[in-house]
Amino acid sequence: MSVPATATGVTHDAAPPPPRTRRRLSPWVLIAAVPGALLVLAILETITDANDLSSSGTIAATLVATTPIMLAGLGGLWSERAGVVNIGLEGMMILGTYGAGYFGYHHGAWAGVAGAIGMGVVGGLLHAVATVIFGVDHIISGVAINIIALGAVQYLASLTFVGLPGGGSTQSPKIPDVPTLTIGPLSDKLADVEKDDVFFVSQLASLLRALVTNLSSLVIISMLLLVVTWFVLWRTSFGLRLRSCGESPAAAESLGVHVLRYKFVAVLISGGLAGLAGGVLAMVASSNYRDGQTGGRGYIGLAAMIFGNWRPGGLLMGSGLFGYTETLGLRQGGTSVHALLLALAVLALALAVLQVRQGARVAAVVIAGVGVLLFVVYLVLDEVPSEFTGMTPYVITLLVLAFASQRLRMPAADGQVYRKGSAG
Amino acid sequence: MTKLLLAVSAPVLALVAAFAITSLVLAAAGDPVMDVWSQILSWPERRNLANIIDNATVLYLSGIAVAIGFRMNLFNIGVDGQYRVAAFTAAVVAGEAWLPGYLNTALAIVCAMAVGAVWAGIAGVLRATRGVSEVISTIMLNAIATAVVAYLLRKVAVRAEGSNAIGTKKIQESSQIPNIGIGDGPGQEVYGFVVIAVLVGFAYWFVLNKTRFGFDLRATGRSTTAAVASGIRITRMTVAAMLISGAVAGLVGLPILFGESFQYGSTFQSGLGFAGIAIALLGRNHPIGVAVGALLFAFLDEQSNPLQILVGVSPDIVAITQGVIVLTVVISYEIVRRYGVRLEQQAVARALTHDRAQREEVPA
Amino acid sequence: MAEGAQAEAATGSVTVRLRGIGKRFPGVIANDDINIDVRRGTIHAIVGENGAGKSTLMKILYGVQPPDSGTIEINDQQVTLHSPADAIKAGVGMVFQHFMLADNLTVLENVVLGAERLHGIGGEARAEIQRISDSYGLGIDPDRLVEELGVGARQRVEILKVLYRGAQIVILDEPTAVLVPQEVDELFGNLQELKREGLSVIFISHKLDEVLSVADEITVIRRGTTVRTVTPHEVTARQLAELMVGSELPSPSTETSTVTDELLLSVQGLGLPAPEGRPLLQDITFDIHRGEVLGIAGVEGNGQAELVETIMGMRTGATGTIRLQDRDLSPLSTRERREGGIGYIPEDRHRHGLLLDAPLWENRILGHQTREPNVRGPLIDKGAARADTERIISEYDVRTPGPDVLARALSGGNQQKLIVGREMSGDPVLLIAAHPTRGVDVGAQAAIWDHIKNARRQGLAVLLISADLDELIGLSDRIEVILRGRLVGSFDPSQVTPEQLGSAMTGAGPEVAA
Amino acid sequence: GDDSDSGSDSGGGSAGGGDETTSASSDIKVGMAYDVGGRGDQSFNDSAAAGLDKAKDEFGFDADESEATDGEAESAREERLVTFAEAGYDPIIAVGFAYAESVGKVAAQYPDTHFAIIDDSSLADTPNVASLVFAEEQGSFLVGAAAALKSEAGHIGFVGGVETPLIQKFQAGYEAGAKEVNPDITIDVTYLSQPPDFSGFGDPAKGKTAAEGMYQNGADIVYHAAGGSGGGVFEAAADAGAKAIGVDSDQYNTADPSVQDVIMTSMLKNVDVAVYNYLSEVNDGNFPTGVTTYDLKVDGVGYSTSGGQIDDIVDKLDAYKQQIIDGDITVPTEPAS
Ligand SMILES: Nc1ncnc2c1ncn2[C@@H]1O[C@H](COP(=O)(O)OP(=O)(O)OP(=O)(O)O)[C@@H](O)[C@H]1O
Ligand SMILES: Nc1ncnc2c1ncn2[C@@H]1O[C@H](COP(=O)(O)OP(=O)(O)OP(=O)(O)O)[C@@H](O)[C@H]1O
Ligand SMILES: [Mg+2]
Ligand SMILES: [Mg+2]
Repeated sequence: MSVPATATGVTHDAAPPPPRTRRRLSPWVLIAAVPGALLVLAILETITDANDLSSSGTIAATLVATTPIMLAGLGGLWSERAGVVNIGLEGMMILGTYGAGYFGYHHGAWAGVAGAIGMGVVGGLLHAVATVIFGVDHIISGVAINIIALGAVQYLASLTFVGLPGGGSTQSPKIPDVPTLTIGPLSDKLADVEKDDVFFVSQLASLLRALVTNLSSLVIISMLLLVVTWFVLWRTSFGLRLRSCGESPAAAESLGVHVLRYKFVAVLISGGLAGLAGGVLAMVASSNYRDGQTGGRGYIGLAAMIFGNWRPGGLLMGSGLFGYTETLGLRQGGTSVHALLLALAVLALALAVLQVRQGARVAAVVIAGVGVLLFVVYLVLDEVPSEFTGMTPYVITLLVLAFASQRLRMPAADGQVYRKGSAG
Repeated sequence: MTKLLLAVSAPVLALVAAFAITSLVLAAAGDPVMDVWSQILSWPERRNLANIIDNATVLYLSGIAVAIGFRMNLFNIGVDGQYRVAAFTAAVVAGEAWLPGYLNTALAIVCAMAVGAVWAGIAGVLRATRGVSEVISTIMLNAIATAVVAYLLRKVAVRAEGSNAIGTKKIQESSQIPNIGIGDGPGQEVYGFVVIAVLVGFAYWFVLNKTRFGFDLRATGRSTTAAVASGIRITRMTVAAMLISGAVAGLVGLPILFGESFQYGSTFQSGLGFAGIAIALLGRNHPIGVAVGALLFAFLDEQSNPLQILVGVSPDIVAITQGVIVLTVVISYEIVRRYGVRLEQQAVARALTHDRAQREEVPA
Repeated sequence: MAEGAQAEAATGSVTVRLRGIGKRFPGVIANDDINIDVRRGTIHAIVGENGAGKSTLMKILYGVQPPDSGTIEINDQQVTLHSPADAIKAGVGMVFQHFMLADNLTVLENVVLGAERLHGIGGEARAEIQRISDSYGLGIDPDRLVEELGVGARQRVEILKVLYRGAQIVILDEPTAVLVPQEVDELFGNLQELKREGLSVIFISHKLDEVLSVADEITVIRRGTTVRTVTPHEVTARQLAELMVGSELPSPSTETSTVTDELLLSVQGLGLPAPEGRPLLQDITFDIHRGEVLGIAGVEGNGQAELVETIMGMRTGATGTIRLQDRDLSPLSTRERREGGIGYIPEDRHRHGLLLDAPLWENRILGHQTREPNVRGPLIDKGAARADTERIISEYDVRTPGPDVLARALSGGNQQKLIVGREMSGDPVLLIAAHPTRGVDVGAQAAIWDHIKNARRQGLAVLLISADLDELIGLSDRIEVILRGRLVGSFDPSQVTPEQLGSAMTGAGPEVAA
Repeated sequence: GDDSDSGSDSGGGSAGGGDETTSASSDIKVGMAYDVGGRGDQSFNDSAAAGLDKAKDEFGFDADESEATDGEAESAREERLVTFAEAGYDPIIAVGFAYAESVGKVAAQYPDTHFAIIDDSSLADTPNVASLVFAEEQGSFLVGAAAALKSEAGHIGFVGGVETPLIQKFQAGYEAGAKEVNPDITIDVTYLSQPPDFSGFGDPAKGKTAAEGMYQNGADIVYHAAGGSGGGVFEAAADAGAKAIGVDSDQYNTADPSVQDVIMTSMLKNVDVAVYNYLSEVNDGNFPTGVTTYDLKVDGVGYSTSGGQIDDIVDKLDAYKQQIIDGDITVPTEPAS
């Protein structure tokens, strides 16, 4: 029987002719997205009784919740751009949380960061050896790494953390904090503006305030890494070669690119980023290693990357959407999510109109139906029950993917095992 | 003959490698290597054997559910959510006892399969009509399943006096599936559901290898484009494959439900879907292979359980072994496969040169 | 011209000297004691049967695979090529048989990849590409995505890649297989240009007349060994073919017409709208009768694939009517259409014709999943399918040890014969054959032509799509030319020349009313 | 792991265990089966371990331990108990209500072995099982009252780890206590996950986000019953300059110094006391059976005063405590809504 054939990502089964235009988000869309989103939130806060949708607390927490997912997705981006599917992100992230806990506790905050990255690289190394050198199916290797990482970390924790103050077999002692950035006077000024409740202006102020108050240096570094990734992959020859390994490794090899070497490096970097994701989770989002802490965020990162069409900007939007809705659910879930229902309903109805204009009647009816349903739910309920607020991010991700027309495109050779000498 | 030898040598090689790596880890950590292995590799007692078979039954169903998707290049990460909604549904239906005796059991099983199928079908339809990757959608649906089941469980739950666990109504005795004794002592019996699992395995093999539908499914998995050209409707196959995968996923929790817990509650075994992925990969989607994988995982789990008590080593070590086995197995299979392909090409080449030699002779 | 070339060749110094090259693959000797001299400023052709070892030799010269024995000298320096990077450094450039382009990257990115040191990856590189494109008349826009380009343009991008690296020795492996005559002429024009600049060109082709017209020297390879090196004026195509295979050069020739009055396939006003831009097909109308072969000529990418896929029911959203034996096909699925008697030889056998990792007998079932002898009711009848595969293997001369071998293990020609055999099974009334002999050697080609002709004699209707104009002219009873999704001309094959067809295909020639 | 060193050498010879200890010695072997997390979880398993350690020191017991893994099969729990029973451990203590089924079955199989189970009283009638349960709602009532007394904003919060009936008991008591002091008080409630997803007990990031939301929404004191996620609640409190209430053990003593000051008090659930009491009875030769409820009356639950932040209201709290003991106040075990 065949080795299990596997695929992740989006296929074009549904629509055979791939769209011919270039599907690149213009930077203007990204730049306009922030004020646009703020405006929507301002409107929502005016007409519903939700008031936590755009508070600086929500935005700050969103940043923290988004960062590990974004970093995991960034790890996925590196490896998949080089043609290696990385379902082992979760495991590498787990290794990262341990690395942060162990090295952070013993040698200080920055050693923790390095430890997280280093442990992630170890996971990446395993994946690279298995997939790039031995040609193992990428999914199998990833699944194995997830199992091994979880077992290894639990085993290591019971060896290394038991008996330390505040440590145990399931958690590390507290890890020292990395520095945070606060611009005090500005923060206070902005707090005043935020409180004034001026339409849109307060929202803008709370956004800015979140950025100048207690912003962790790791969050800043992570966001920089996103930009660096974009630059390296799309603006340097190293990046071009790396991407060519994911698009057409045979072509790359025929031009003298050492395909396996690039794939190997990409998977190592991927592991390092996923490890850092674990590190941020352990050091910024909380302050120690904790068994089971990742809670599937590696998978979410992978989903955010696919959502973002294997591009940094899209990834940021995907992970941001997830982090934001998760944060809302955990804070004043009932009212905030209730308000979101209204936004979703309006969005769905608008989309339905768009579909009608494009002549897709069935889709329009379905989407309009969902929109009306959401609207009815909004009217009937005063608050969303607590059991459901927790699932908001998952539902929204699913809805957005289902409704946003599918124009995703994964690297052409993603997930394929490449052997040296296959050119020609 | 050589083929058989190769096929056997691959997994043996893999196990040896996995054991070696685990031993290294143990030795590095300063744990007693030999004690650990003598516990894990000791012949299990009757009741442990029963536990191994029981757990393997559950893992097997999960592995088959995942394998069905894999056969069509669909990565159903969502077995976890599917079996959860399904087991809950079965527990509620069976607990309500609308029908008498085994009719009630049958109804519950059918409902479980239907619900599992629907839950997976959502991902199938989204993929077929909207092109949403089933990888993402099933991850999301797992989380949604958790929330929905938690909500509904609280609505229908009954709580035994003095207990902190909540669960659905107990299934009456006449609807429980009797266990099969493999000895006389306590605990020496296995789930009656094991028979159903074997049937599922057989059906999986039969449908996939012997029917037109199975051919279509495998063809789609091997090449979507060739499948389309041959007249297979991919969207329909996608939905069908997800429905079937989900229906089998719906069975995953049922051996436990009808053979042991008789209710669905907050302590119901979780994470079975993810174990199923590893087992399907280990068994290379083959009905027998998956069974071997399930037995192996169940064996390791069972034998490592008393490690902490008897040897003083954390049983987490076995998770490392399991993961390593998944890797070493594929690596050794890959090596064997390459070797096999080479053998085959040699045969082709031999036939080719033979032909040519003959052709040369004619004009000459 | 041939004489001039000859004179140059005699004076040109040897830039590539291959001596005693040998290469073995498991069970196959691909190259064995190959000796070739390529001179500066010449075009050196290499010809040989499928599997003779041409591509392998070129991959060795380009550093993709190491030779097992023998030496390579470039400009009198002995070199060891560990990778294409080494070859590029030594001044060798190669255009592969199958394009080596990343579809989702731009032309610029494809060209500069691996050679970023030369001009970076930005504006300077763009200017350089533009310069090369202009000076050789390649007409390439560096910022387009490769997937938007047609075959001819892709070919030129491949050549540009080689030139960009300043190669002195250019290898072209079957560059003309997918080009129309005008494009071939353009290509040859480009090659002459290169030659004048003092470059050496190594050129592989199965089309012997092309080889004779463009090459200065020709080396024939048979079963991995160099048989002889000749100059074009020494030999005829026939003699070359005999050198290659030891048999005569076959050519398709229409015998007495077997066209009947019985209408079989009727296509009326067929259209296929595109999601954006120009429709893929527009107002296509034609009839095919029993015993008739209708040839479709066209530059690749002008709607042939879409036309075939629409008739096969693989595309949705088509307008107009398609009737097969007076039965409306539009509500029918692909499977129902196949059951209705359509045989289908797809253009890309790896993508649409085969399950490469399945045994031959399963490939026999593919596309015939609902029909005898493969199935009984809902069940697969493995025994009968195997037996019928054996029949195809012997009737169609598929070279394989048996029906249980994976399709991947067969060479392209043998894969194609299996597909032809399969599609002829089950008594089709209509055969849709897209490039049935592409990349297939002369022997296998003749066999496939014979099968098509025999079936036609027994009343089969054939829709033949081919880039090989000789094949079209030789087999068809009528030829329609397709351009930008429309049928723009109808020709009688006994009257038309490849050049006339070529100009109609490119829209240059006078249109003939259909 | 090295946590069970004491046990690993005893595995070989149970008889020899007695000679080496000079102080108290005993031929009793205790088997301890923890819930997920095990010894060192800084939470209720740890508390049980503390009780065991104390008894071991004092009475010279031999003891071995084993812990559950996440999402394990019912048979795994059962097998753990059987392994102990087969190896001659008696008594066997099961920590956590998840063991209820298993203890029921195994106790029937080994009628001569004695079992204890914590947090479950469904086996009250089984002759060889002792059920050790706690009135978490009573302890929570007192910290709820403390929160209401200390809150300046009239706005407090509760973060639950996983929404199970057990954790809802904490919530119910807390709300009742707070309302007793101030009927108009606002109480925000958030659970981090829903069963069977038990990640809410181990996700400090979520704990932090939830608590942060409450503080920014105006709450000034947050009580957590969220196991390992509680660390995040303390962090949020420290960042907000507000207060938090710990759970199970006196978390003022175990928390990191950087967040020590925010822990106003902790709700004590003295699992250690229960385990120790049980074992000391065993040492005396009695094997208790039936249900023992550890409530305010026996100081099985309570509140801590380390750090001295609630010294000023101890009187009031003790008054409530007395009222509960006297039965003047009945604390609900399920949340109001
Ligand atoms: N990587 C490989 N592994 C094994 N065998 C190979 C490999 N590449 C080529 N061969 C064998 O070497 C022989 C020569 O192949 P090659 O591709 O050089 O032929 P060719 O002359 O280019 O044929 P064509 O005209 O069809 O392109 C083939 O018969 C094939 O069996
Ligand atoms: N990379 C490879 N690895 C293993 N075997 C190969 C490889 N490439 C080619 N072969 C073998 O070489 C043989 C012929 O391949 P080749 O591609 O040269 O055939 P072909 O007739 O040129 O087909 P096509 O026209 O499709 O290129 C086959 O038996 C195939 O198994
Ligand atoms: Mg070839
Ligand atoms: Mg070739």
